[in-house]
Amino acid sequence: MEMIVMQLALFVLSLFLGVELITKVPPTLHTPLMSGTNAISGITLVGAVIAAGAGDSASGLVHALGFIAVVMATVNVIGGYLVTNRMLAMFKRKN
Amino acid sequence: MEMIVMQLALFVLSLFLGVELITKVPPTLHTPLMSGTNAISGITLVGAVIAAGAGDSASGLVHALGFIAVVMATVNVIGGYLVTNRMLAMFKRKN
Amino acid sequence: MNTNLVDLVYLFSAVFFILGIKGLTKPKTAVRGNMMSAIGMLIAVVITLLDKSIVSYEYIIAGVLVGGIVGGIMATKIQMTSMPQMIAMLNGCGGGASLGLAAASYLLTLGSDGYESGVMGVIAVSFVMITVLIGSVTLTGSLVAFAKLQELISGQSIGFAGIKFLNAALFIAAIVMLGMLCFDPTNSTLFWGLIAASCILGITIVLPIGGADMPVVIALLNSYSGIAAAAAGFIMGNTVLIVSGSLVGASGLILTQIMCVAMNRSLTNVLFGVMAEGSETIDADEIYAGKVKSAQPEEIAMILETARRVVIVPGFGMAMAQAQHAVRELCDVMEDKGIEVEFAIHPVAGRMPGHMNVLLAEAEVSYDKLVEMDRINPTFEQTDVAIVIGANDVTNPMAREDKGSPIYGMPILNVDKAQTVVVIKRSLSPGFAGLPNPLFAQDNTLMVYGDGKKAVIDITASLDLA
Amino acid sequence: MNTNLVDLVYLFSAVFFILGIKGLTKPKTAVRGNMMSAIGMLIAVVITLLDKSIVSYEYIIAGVLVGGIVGGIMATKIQMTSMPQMIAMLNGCGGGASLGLAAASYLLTLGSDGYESGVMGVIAVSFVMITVLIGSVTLTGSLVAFAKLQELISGQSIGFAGIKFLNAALFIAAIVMLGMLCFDPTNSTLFWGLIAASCILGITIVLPIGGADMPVVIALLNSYSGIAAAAAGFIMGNTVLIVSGSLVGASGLILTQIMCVAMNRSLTNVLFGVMAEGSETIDADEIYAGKVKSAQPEEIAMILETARRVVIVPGFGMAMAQAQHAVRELCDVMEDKGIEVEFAIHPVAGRMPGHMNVLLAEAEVSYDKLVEMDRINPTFEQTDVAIVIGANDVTNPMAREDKGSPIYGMPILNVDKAQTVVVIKRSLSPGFAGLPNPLFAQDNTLMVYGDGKKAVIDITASLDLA
Ligand SMILES: NC(=O)c1ccc[n+]([C@@H]2O[C@H](COP(=O)([O-])OP(=O)(O)OC[C@H]3O[C@@H](n4cnc5c(N)ncnc54)[C@H](OP(=O)(O)O)[C@@H]3O)[C@@H](O)[C@H]2O)c1
Ligand SMILES: NC(=O)c1ccc[n+]([C@@H]2O[C@H](COP(=O)([O-])OP(=O)(O)OC[C@H]3O[C@@H](n4cnc5c(N)ncnc54)[C@H](OP(=O)(O)O)[C@@H]3O)[C@@H](O)[C@H]2O)c1
Repeated sequence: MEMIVMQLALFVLSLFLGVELITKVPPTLHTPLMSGTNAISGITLVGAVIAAGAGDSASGLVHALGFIAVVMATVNVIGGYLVTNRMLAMFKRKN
Repeated sequence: MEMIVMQLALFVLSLFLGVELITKVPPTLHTPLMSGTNAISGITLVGAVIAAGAGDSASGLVHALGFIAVVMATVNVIGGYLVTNRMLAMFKRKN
Repeated sequence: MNTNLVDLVYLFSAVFFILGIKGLTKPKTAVRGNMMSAIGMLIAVVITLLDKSIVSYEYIIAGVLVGGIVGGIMATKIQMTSMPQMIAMLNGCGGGASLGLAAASYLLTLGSDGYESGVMGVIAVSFVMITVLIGSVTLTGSLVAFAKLQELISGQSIGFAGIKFLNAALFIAAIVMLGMLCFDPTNSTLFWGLIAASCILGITIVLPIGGADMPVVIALLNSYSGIAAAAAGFIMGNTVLIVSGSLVGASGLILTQIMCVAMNRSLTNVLFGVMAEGSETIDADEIYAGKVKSAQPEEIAMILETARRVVIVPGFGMAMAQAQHAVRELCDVMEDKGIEVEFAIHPVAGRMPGHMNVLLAEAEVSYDKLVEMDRINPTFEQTDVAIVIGANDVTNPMAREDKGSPIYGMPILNVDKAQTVVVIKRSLSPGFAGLPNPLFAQDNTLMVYGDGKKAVIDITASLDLA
Repeated sequence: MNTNLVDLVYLFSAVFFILGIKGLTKPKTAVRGNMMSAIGMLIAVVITLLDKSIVSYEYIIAGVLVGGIVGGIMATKIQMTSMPQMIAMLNGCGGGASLGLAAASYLLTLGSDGYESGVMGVIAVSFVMITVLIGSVTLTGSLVAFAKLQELISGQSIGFAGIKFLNAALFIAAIVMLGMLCFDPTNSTLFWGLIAASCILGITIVLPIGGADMPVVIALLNSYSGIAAAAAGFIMGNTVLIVSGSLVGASGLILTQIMCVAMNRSLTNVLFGVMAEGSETIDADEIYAGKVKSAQPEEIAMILETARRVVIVPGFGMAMAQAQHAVRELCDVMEDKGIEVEFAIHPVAGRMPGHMNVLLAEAEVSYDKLVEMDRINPTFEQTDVAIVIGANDVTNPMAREDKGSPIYGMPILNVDKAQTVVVIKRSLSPGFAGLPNPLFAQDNTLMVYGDGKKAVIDITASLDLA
């Protein structure tokens, strides 16, 4: 229970920090920001990996769900970072 | 132990948040900012109160230290907020 | 491995995410920032793989391979003009992953010891169910948004009169099931019911929203996918999920708000698909009749010939026509002739925030030529020619002048103040807001009808010859 | 009371602190921000008092009464010009409180069960000792800073050649004792030794630093007092202490950095009391001889009479002379005569960041008349008269031109570009940096010798009569 209050504290602080950070991003970078934060939300990959690697005791359905979660999270992560990088590289090229 | 890692996480996040917030404060308000954050550091009052209220089992020295801590923290808190308020009220008055 | 060490490493990776987003606040540091955030991800994943709780690796490896290939191909093949779709798709994957992981964790816990009884159990289950709810809505909502943007289904509002009530009913049903599950986690029928209701809800919420409002929906769903990740973090007691999930949640919310402000509409207004009510119906014919003048590319080239300052105003049509490279060449030719050229960027031009910036950056237009609305507006009076390429609503003077207009109050680019206005579009048909644009009927406006790319290329060719 | 509830309330009060600091980012919301932060404090203290772990209230009530009265009187009686001292004093109290609380907690734990053995015990003790170390240095360091600023002791660098070695030795001794205590927490001799060494260290670190560098020291100690509070939070497992302590820690660090940048000096350079080396010794007589012109207040009034734009440049001397109200009246009289008046605010004018702003705000000068260095510098060429009141280093053109000068590279106000420069100070003696100022010997400069307040009043009177 104590842990949950601490986690709540982390959650609240991160929200504040997020707001402060994001409001500083200039409009020029809003599209890469969207895809970049999107890639970050692929952090669920960490959870998905744990679910998919749960071992033989788990039912087939758990494995299937874990597998799907890993696939989707990986698409999110790899696709998100690569496409953001592609966009940002264009911004850099000329300047 | 797990708690300490969580506390460390809170510490780190708050540092980041502090940096983001403070860099937004305009030079005009730097003096009140100094006294205002100073007042916040008087939050040790919370700890001081616990130490000073430790009950009869504690030695006289503990009570004395607790008392001194309460006095100093209260000076810090009351003095800090009042003087900041005095300064800020001056900024407001004309505008 | 020692769980404290793992937690410390997670903290480390959260710091990388924070530094990454910090990097995104400046074009110069943005690439490095994205890299740092990717490193943070790598660290988090590697330490998780090394953690003792993972027993079998085959599903993980297979999943990462499949996902990596799909994601990699999508990211390298996608056209810059299709970025909104891409983000919708990625977003759906994020939501789906949260859903999958929550469901797997639920089944795992049921399969082993089950949930604790008492407060802790209720809290644990409720986080799982919240993740399921948000994850499902994000998944299906994003897929519908994708389909609309990719024009797999009509971009128009799809639905029927009572769809709001259906949505309300679905939402209430989902909440009730969620509540019941908290006290009876073993009832897996309820669980599948919750997933089904939430998935349908995602679809029926997004279907009635018009295609052009999709970016707002996507930003909002982006925020949801972050919140879902944070909720999953509460399930697993994982700090990095909580921290980075809430960062993403905040990001999505702020982008949503920025868009709404720039369109002068409220979020509810966007979500329920209503435009502000106009007090009068506006008749396009009355505005345009006999007053619209059109011109050929050659004539425009002649006008540009003598101009000293030109402002280019790109809009959604430039993206549709993929005209960004052509525009850049026009800009080069004008600059060769000593003309001062700037681009006026409206915050919601196109179909997502920063859309025009990305396209023009792709065409290698330097970003100091891209000027924000507030800074460029005062300069239109000293501008000889404003070239509007596929922009419409963001230049509509009704937003400034006509109190009865549905877009009244939306900040616009004051293109009409320029000496001459050249508007390149295919017809007189309206833009996203569905309104006629009095700009087209102004004395100093010349319409060039045609596909954006072709028209620009023609103008460039004539100017180059001159 | 339920500890989870207490923790939740602490989180709530941390949010108030965050919103409070957020409020301080705009003059309009600053008062409210300060209020919110005070409310956060109140909430935290009240919930702590209600918490079950408090048994006896007499010491608390006595302490709060004494502290409240002392703090209240100090805050209401202090002159605005003495703000640096006040902050030094408050800061010392913050450090002292952390020290007292850490010591009390140490004795309490020893008196009951003692510290756990193993890693957890070492970590717990080390937080106590870190708090003791930082708290002591903050306490005594701030008191010395206070004494210097209040001129109870000389503002000059006090010390002897080997003081750096003494400091190094003290620091090493403190760290060694700290380390030994972690493994043998019961050795209370070591504990008192640590306190003694740290207290002396605070004194001997600050004594050699010049009085004008005190603001940097105070900002740094402010940061320390925050870190001490955060460390105390780790001792007690208290989230609100950790969060708000680290916010304060960040704030102090950033202010320190801002000052160092504005003075073009590094932090080590400030702390070890060295100015940048000048490559040549500068002879004041050579610069001033026969070139300095002085004038009477009446003559200045005549010049002002015909001016259209005047910029007032306040510095440390205005604070010393308490001339802010007089300056404001001069400004009013000039404005009545149709003269445009602005104030040029250098980031390190005076003796603390924002010092001039506070003084002028006290005299009710509207803050949109206070213009920052970067914005006002380009306007000096269109300025008829620049009136420099008790400022010196921040106007010294050597910083811009003379590569050999110790202050070369420090950004300055380009007062010398104004049509006429009027400098009000008591003599030709140098400012904080100890350097002659070629500005005083310029053709277009007139010196008005005298106390700042009196000189300004005289000028105002003559101008008013004219
Ligand atoms: N950017 C965002 O984040 C965002 C988010 C939500 C909503 N919106 C909304 O989207 C709208 C954006 O305004 P906007 O001015 O950029 O676009 P718009 O008002 O939607 O107008 C785009 C114009 O481009 C023309 N066009 C389409 N294809 C073309 C082609 N191939 N060649 C040449 N022209 C073409 C169309 O006219 P023809 O058919 O005659 O060619 C249309 O009038 C605003 O109403 C805004 O509120 C934007
Ligand atoms: N603001 C900060 O945060 C901060 C922090 C650290 C260091 N500093 C340093 O402090 C200095 C600030 O520059 P500054 O230009 O404001 O001040 P300054 O260079 O220290 O000069 C102040 C001048 O005021 C004159 N003065 C003193 N008392 C006076 C009175 N009663 N009436 C009239 N004049 C009086 C003095 O000359 P007379 O004796 O001839 O009258 C002196 O030359 C810089 O060197 C800066 O680096 C500032």
